[in-house]
Amino acid sequence: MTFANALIALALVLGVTGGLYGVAHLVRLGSTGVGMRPFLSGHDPAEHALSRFHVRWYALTMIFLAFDMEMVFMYPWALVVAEKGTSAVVEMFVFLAILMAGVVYAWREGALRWT
Amino acid sequence: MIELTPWWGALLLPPVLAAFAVAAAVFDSALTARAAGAPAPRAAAGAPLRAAGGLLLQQRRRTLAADAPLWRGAGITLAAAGVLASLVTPLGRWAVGDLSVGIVWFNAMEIVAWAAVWLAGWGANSAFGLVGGYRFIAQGLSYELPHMFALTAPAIGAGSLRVADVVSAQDGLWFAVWMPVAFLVFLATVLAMAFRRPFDHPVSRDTAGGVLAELSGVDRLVFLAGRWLLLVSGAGMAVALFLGGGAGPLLPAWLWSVLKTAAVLAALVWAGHRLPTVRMDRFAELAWLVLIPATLLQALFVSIVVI
Amino acid sequence: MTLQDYLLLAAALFSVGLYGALSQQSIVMIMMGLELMINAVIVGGAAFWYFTSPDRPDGQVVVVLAVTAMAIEMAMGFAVTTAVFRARDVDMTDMAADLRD
Amino acid sequence: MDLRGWLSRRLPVRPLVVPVPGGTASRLAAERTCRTRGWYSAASPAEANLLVVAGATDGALEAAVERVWQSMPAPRARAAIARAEHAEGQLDAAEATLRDTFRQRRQATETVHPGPEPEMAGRGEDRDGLMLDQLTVPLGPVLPEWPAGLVLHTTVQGDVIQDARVELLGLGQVSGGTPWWPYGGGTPRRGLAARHLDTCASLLTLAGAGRAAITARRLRDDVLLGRPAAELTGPLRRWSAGVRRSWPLRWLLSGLGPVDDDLAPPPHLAGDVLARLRRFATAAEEALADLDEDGALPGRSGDESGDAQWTIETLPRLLAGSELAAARLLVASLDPDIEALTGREVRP
Amino acid sequence: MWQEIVFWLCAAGAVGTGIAVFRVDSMARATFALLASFLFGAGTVLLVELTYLGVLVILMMIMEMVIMVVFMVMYMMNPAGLMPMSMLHNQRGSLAIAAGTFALLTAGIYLVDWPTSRAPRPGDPTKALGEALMGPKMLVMIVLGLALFATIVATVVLATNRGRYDRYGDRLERDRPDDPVRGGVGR
Repeated sequence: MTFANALIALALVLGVTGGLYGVAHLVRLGSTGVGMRPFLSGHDPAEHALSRFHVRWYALTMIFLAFDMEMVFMYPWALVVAEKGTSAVVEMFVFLAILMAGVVYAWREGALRWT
Repeated sequence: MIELTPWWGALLLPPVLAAFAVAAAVFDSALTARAAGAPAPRAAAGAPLRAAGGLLLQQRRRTLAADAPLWRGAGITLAAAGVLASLVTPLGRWAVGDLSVGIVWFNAMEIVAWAAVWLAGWGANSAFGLVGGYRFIAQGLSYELPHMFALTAPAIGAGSLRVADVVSAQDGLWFAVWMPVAFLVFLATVLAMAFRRPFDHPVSRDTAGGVLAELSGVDRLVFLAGRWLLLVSGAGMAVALFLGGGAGPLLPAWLWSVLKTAAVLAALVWAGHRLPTVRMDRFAELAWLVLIPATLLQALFVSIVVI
Repeated sequence: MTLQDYLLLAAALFSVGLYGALSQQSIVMIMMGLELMINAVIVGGAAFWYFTSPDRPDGQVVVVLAVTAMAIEMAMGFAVTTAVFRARDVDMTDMAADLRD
Repeated sequence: MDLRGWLSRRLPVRPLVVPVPGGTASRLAAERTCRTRGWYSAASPAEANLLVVAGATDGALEAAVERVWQSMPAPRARAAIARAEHAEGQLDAAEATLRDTFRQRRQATETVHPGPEPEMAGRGEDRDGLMLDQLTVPLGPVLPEWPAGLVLHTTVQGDVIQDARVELLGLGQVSGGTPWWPYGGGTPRRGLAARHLDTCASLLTLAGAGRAAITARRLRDDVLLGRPAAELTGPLRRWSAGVRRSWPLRWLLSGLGPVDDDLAPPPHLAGDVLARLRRFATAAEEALADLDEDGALPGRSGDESGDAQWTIETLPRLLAGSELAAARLLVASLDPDIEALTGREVRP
Repeated sequence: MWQEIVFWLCAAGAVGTGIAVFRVDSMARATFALLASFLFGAGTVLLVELTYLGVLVILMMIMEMVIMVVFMVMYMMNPAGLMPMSMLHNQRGSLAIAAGTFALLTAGIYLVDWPTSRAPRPGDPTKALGEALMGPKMLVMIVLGLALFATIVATVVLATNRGRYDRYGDRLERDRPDDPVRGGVGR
């Protein structure tokens, strides 16, 4: 039932968006401007912007990947914490403490800052 | 207590969200007009609808060597994610969808915004758009974990990931009362999720509108509508998880939900007007070293109360 | 929708991933091949849980393990690629074969 | 029912104001008119539908404005404001052309003449050891919240500026070689208060503090309109206290773009972006305190050519290695007045 | 009945986008084709009533693919596929090996008679997973926790260019780290 409702809502959103594109096509003043130059304060672009972008926080992505996997365990843990009692709480928070130790180590190494 | 609406309920979901989005946009432009001393703020009430009309009229643009399919898809994906995020949020007694893992579904739908905003920035083949798109991913990496722990706290409190159970578990006392840290962090991360001010660095003016630098016409309209819908869905989920959904003394349940969501939306938009734009090279450390331990302690406190 | 269909899908995904991992030169593309294989493991694990032992949680634990292993593999892969790129200034597996330092 | 006409009559106007050296008066007039009419300025040509050129343009500046005009989507209108008094009239005329759908449709079919074809980006060294692609990003004449006439040709890797080269455009246009600030704004103290408020307004807009920036612009316009000092001190003191005591601004701007002493900066440009913002806010307050006397001028001295010259020379050193966002805040906090340089021969 | 249709749709989609990952030359398109393949895979997992794991795969895979695209665009030769170039080697061999494994696996699938179980389905598989992780499968969680900690340390060691000795001086005596960009906490 939820699956059907989700599909109906999605179909309606795509329909409305299509409708907007249709109305825009109807009332358009001119055809889509093709080959426009990107905005660089009035200058012509010297290179394509689609290049190897030097991201400054790549260490943050790796720490995020590792820490995020902890969430995989936390969601089912949230269901059973009421029955399992203190042992589940202790286990999960030991698990979290280990990962937080990793994050503090990364902070000391300067990985949370932009290079 | 929350029962599933039949199929036509799903048809009502996008219009209700759109109504909330327009109301929030009107409130936002009224605030800006009052600050700028422009003509009567009442005239600003029509500004968002006039702006939408203007965007419909505006000519669309495609930059040179742009990745057009991915770029156009970004706006539509953002709008779809904005609507699907509140599939499981109950309005009063009705909910369009009822998943046993509603909270995880809401979390998954807002992550779609990461891909959509990056694509809008990357697809335009423009330096400012690229910088804006990457800023949003840095923002995502910083706000996501406090957000997840803030979502987990009510789940622990209710012992279930189903939003209906979380709402019914708040009969006695609303979760916002005994999970204040999780509530505040959740509201802040809802602003970050919808890249609204103060977390609007990806679309800020220092890079000529960042991700929005090359978007015009109906593509821009769909993208901005998606952004508003995401904010409305976040506010709706905040009401369901922390403010007891439809619970309230006199008025019918759905009216309580509407009032609470409107109040949360107004608070979020108002907070946006008060705070400067937060840059991520400063916020990342704050999020990882202050917000994550705070929400973890909140989760610890909640789990101790629960066992 | 039988166990064989699911395993067929898993096998197809696995072999596409294998093709990708073997035919690509850049480390990052090889990782994408690896991930397609882990996608196959996820679909296979879910199928085994549903069809052969729904009462025991082992199938689900396999899927959780696969998701976590994929994240760890990605994080380590990117760290190695960054280290190789910084040292060797290239990300091609052929040229990076002599990882001496 | 002509939907196109109905929509274009209700279209909100989004102006993109292009500041030009020698056109400060018309820029201020244009900004005031747009603000009072509730037209919020656009951040990029894709969002704009009204191009307002405040002052006379020539040579390279004209070419830049023309390229921005080409990349603006229809419906679009253009207004060149040579003198401040004509601002109201020309903006009304431009708005009329904007809402005239027949002319917009004919205009929209113009062909866009393409510029040179960009090629692939090249690689370059970087401070963190990864040799990746570098883009040349000119922070040029037509950019919101940017000093008039200044062009910075920067090589950017990721979002960090590797090196920057300064170029000045449109210097020939400054009428009679006398800068507008601070004497153009009535008495020198009133002009100086407006000058500080203008710098704070653009810096606060870039820092994202929307309300404080709009209030600064309203106060600047009131000061320039000649409203009595008694009326302005209350709101100005509240605004200035708000800016100085705002802890988010302190957390975000402290330690950004530091100017240390070996660069021998003029006294009021020393310190970091936060120090300069606070100094200008207090200077605006002091200049307003005794508005119509001629005592010592706080903050920037009357003659700004020294500041502008120093800024032009040290900008490349200051910007090398700073991020795009930090660089924009740094340039907005220094805010060199290019017009002041016309009195002296220019050595970028 | 509709489950059959949805299953075959998802299966065809997953394999189709999987092949597209190595056919398309723009890195962004390759990564989002891989994401589409994962989403179709998650669709099949949802069909098998494992709602938590299905939605979890959607959540985790979108995040990982966005991070993957960051690195794809950072290190690949021409990230947007504007310059046609081929990054393949010994295509023939790998195609043969892949086809061989596929044939082998399919034969195995159809020859082996898989055990089928009549055991009762648990009401809420997620709760079953939770109990398992807390009970008998606790070892899995703790071992993975340590593995994640090791990953954080290893990635920071491998990827960062300046360690704590560059920031705080050789004997860690400096109290203010000299970083190119200041962070939000501390100096």
